[in-house]
Amino acid sequence: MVVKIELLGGLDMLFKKQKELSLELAELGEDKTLKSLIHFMAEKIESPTQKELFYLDGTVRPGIIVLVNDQDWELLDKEEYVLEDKDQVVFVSTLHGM
Amino acid sequence: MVVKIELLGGLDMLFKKQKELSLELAELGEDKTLKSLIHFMAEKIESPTQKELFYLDGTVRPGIIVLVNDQDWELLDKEEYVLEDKDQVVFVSTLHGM
Amino acid sequence: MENISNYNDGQATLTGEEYARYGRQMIMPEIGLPGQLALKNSSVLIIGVGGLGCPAAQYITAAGIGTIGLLDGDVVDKNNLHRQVLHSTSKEGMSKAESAKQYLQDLNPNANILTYVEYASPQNLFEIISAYDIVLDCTDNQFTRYLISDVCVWHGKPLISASALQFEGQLCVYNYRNGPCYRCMFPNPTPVVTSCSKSGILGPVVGTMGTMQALETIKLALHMKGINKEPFVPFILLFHTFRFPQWKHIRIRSRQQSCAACGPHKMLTRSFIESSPSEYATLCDAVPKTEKNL
Amino acid sequence: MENISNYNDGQATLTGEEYARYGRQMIMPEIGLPGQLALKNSSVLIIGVGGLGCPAAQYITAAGIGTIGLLDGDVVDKNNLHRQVLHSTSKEGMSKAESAKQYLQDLNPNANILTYVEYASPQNLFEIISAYDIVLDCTDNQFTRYLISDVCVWHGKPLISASALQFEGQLCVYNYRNGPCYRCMFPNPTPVVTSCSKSGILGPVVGTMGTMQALETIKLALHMKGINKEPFVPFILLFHTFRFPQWKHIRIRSRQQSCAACGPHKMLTRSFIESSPSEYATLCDAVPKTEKNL
Ligand SMILES: [Zn+2]
Ligand SMILES: [Zn+2]
Repeated sequence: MVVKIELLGGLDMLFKKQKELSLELAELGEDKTLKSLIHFMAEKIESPTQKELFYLDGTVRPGIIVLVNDQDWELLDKEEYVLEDKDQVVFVSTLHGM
Repeated sequence: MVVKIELLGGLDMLFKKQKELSLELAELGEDKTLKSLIHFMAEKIESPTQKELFYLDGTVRPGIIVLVNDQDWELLDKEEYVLEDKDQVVFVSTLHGM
Repeated sequence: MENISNYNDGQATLTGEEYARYGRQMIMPEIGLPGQLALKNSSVLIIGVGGLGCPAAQYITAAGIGTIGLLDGDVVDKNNLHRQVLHSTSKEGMSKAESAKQYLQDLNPNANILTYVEYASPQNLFEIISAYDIVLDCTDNQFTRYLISDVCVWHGKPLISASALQFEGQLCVYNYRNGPCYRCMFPNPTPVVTSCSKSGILGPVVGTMGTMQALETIKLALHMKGINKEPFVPFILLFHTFRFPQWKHIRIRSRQQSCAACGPHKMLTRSFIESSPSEYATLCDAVPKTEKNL
Repeated sequence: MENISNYNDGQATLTGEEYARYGRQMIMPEIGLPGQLALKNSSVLIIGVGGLGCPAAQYITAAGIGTIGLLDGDVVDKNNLHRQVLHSTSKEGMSKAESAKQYLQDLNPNANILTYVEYASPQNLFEIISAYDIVLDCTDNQFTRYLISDVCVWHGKPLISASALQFEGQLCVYNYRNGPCYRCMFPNPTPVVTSCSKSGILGPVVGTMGTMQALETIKLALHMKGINKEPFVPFILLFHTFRFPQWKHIRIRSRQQSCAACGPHKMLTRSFIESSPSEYATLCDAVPKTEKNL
């Protein structure tokens, strides 16, 4: 039961430049929802100021969209979506330009 | 047991402008190889001159490459690859330009 | 600011020169004469004539879009030419909108090209956008992106938005049919990210995104005039130079009931946007210090 | 034909003007000063200055590639300007290579630009290609595609090849490291397809493919000079305007033992290609009647 996670829009900077991660679903504990995954990811970020760039008020910060298997999570159950084996999750931050 | 087939590089013109087809694997009979699929596809083309643009000497004509699940069939077993449920097969003709 | 002519009032024919010039695209049954006339009778506003706006303007003009507006208050700077490839070293200091018009008018003398040498603002944008069929967001900052989207929603105009940073690009069609507006996707402004501000950009990355904006513009012009009848499916394109696969094509949410701009309880009215600058700015992050276009 | 200068003999510094001009791409750690010097010390030959070659040349020149060769025997024709956006109406009848050089030299005066006002042939291509690090195939016919690939194999030069037709595009890097050559992918010429010959092309489709060629050129120049150390994985990019997803990024075969051009039993020697025109032509389909570049 493995989930693949990809970071786009500069979010890899918050995760030690890791662009892709593999996660054993068991690591999330009982709760296998996206909400739980987001919390798990946030815990990986040590610096509180950096954490705020990913995690705010119990979910991803504004400007980040979450994709599951090439679909916007709004088309699924958002935070309540329950992850399945081989799901591909992408966190992408909106780019404004330079 | 369904296989999705996509036609690129103008090959849809040979299949009544169908760009995508779904195929029940059972339709191929006993032999579920790519070779069998190519033969099955060729049989759909009525005009012999059109058929030659897809099928020559028992396989796809030169200039067509075959992709299975976003991989060149040369990385698999080419004609001998045995199709599985939910495989995505793309036939693509090389473009030279206009 | 110029007044838009009535060029796009529904011309039913092409000249002989136009038949020859557009022959290689008209020969395709998906375009044909009806498609070419649809392009000729369409008007497109390009906001920002920088790294995205340069290729977008080139291909839109070349394809025969009848009326093209170029809005940019900035001037040509050779330190931006690594990505703003329609300008040139000898035009240093010239208005980018005027520099682009010079180039584009020689690329296609048939195009009716209007320039607006100013930055997009709550005061000028409602009037300018009202005259166009399609708007392209080729800018580079969050405030302007919210503003353009909100004004497009107010006028019911579709918006083709792209952005690029470092080795990445994004493209989305907003506010068309059942599709979302920018605030449906991003209801709240992003907190200021200080860590990776001096980020840089590679020219062909922003060039690819701008060229793809031109492609989506042609598709949209054909769709709006009924030439292409396929249902519109909201999507976002994501690009990264160094990833495999380089491109992701993602189905996204449709219009959101909860949206402050386009939902049934829309609160972002024209009068609010035009006359409450500081309140409106808090809904779009901070007012940008320099509104330099990408 | 001009002689290539020794511009790309390994310059170790940038001028102040170059630091400013390329600052927005040098700021990225993946490029930096070593990357910019790698670009400056690279030479790129663009074969065909049409729909693919125009944007490829724009972005390659703008990015600071030191030496750029433009090979095209054709002249500017306004009926091609819907996709050949670097030329212009007033340059009708001028050599496309010269028209492009005029434009590019003003875009970036630092570039060393050489023109070859001729078509690629078995007689001229060995000498021309020998002087360059990277070759771009921006042509439009099967014979020339095989010829360019075969000569690149002979000289050991990587080839970035793109093509576009109607609403579709393809891009592939050939003959680099473990990757295939064009004949590894397509061992035999395609029988002549008469059914869809008058096919047309949409400008931004070929524009996107040409811009992506420029991007792959920059990636390859960085990789060849050791700036990017990731392993090279052979791929082909496929694009279709109206499909979902629009892009496919496909892993392809590596160099083939059975290949007549690059395999261990290679039979396509320089002397055979140069001196057996009719025998060689049968290995590349028919000799093209008009060698007009896309
Ligand atoms: Zn909305
Ligand atoms: Zn080979």
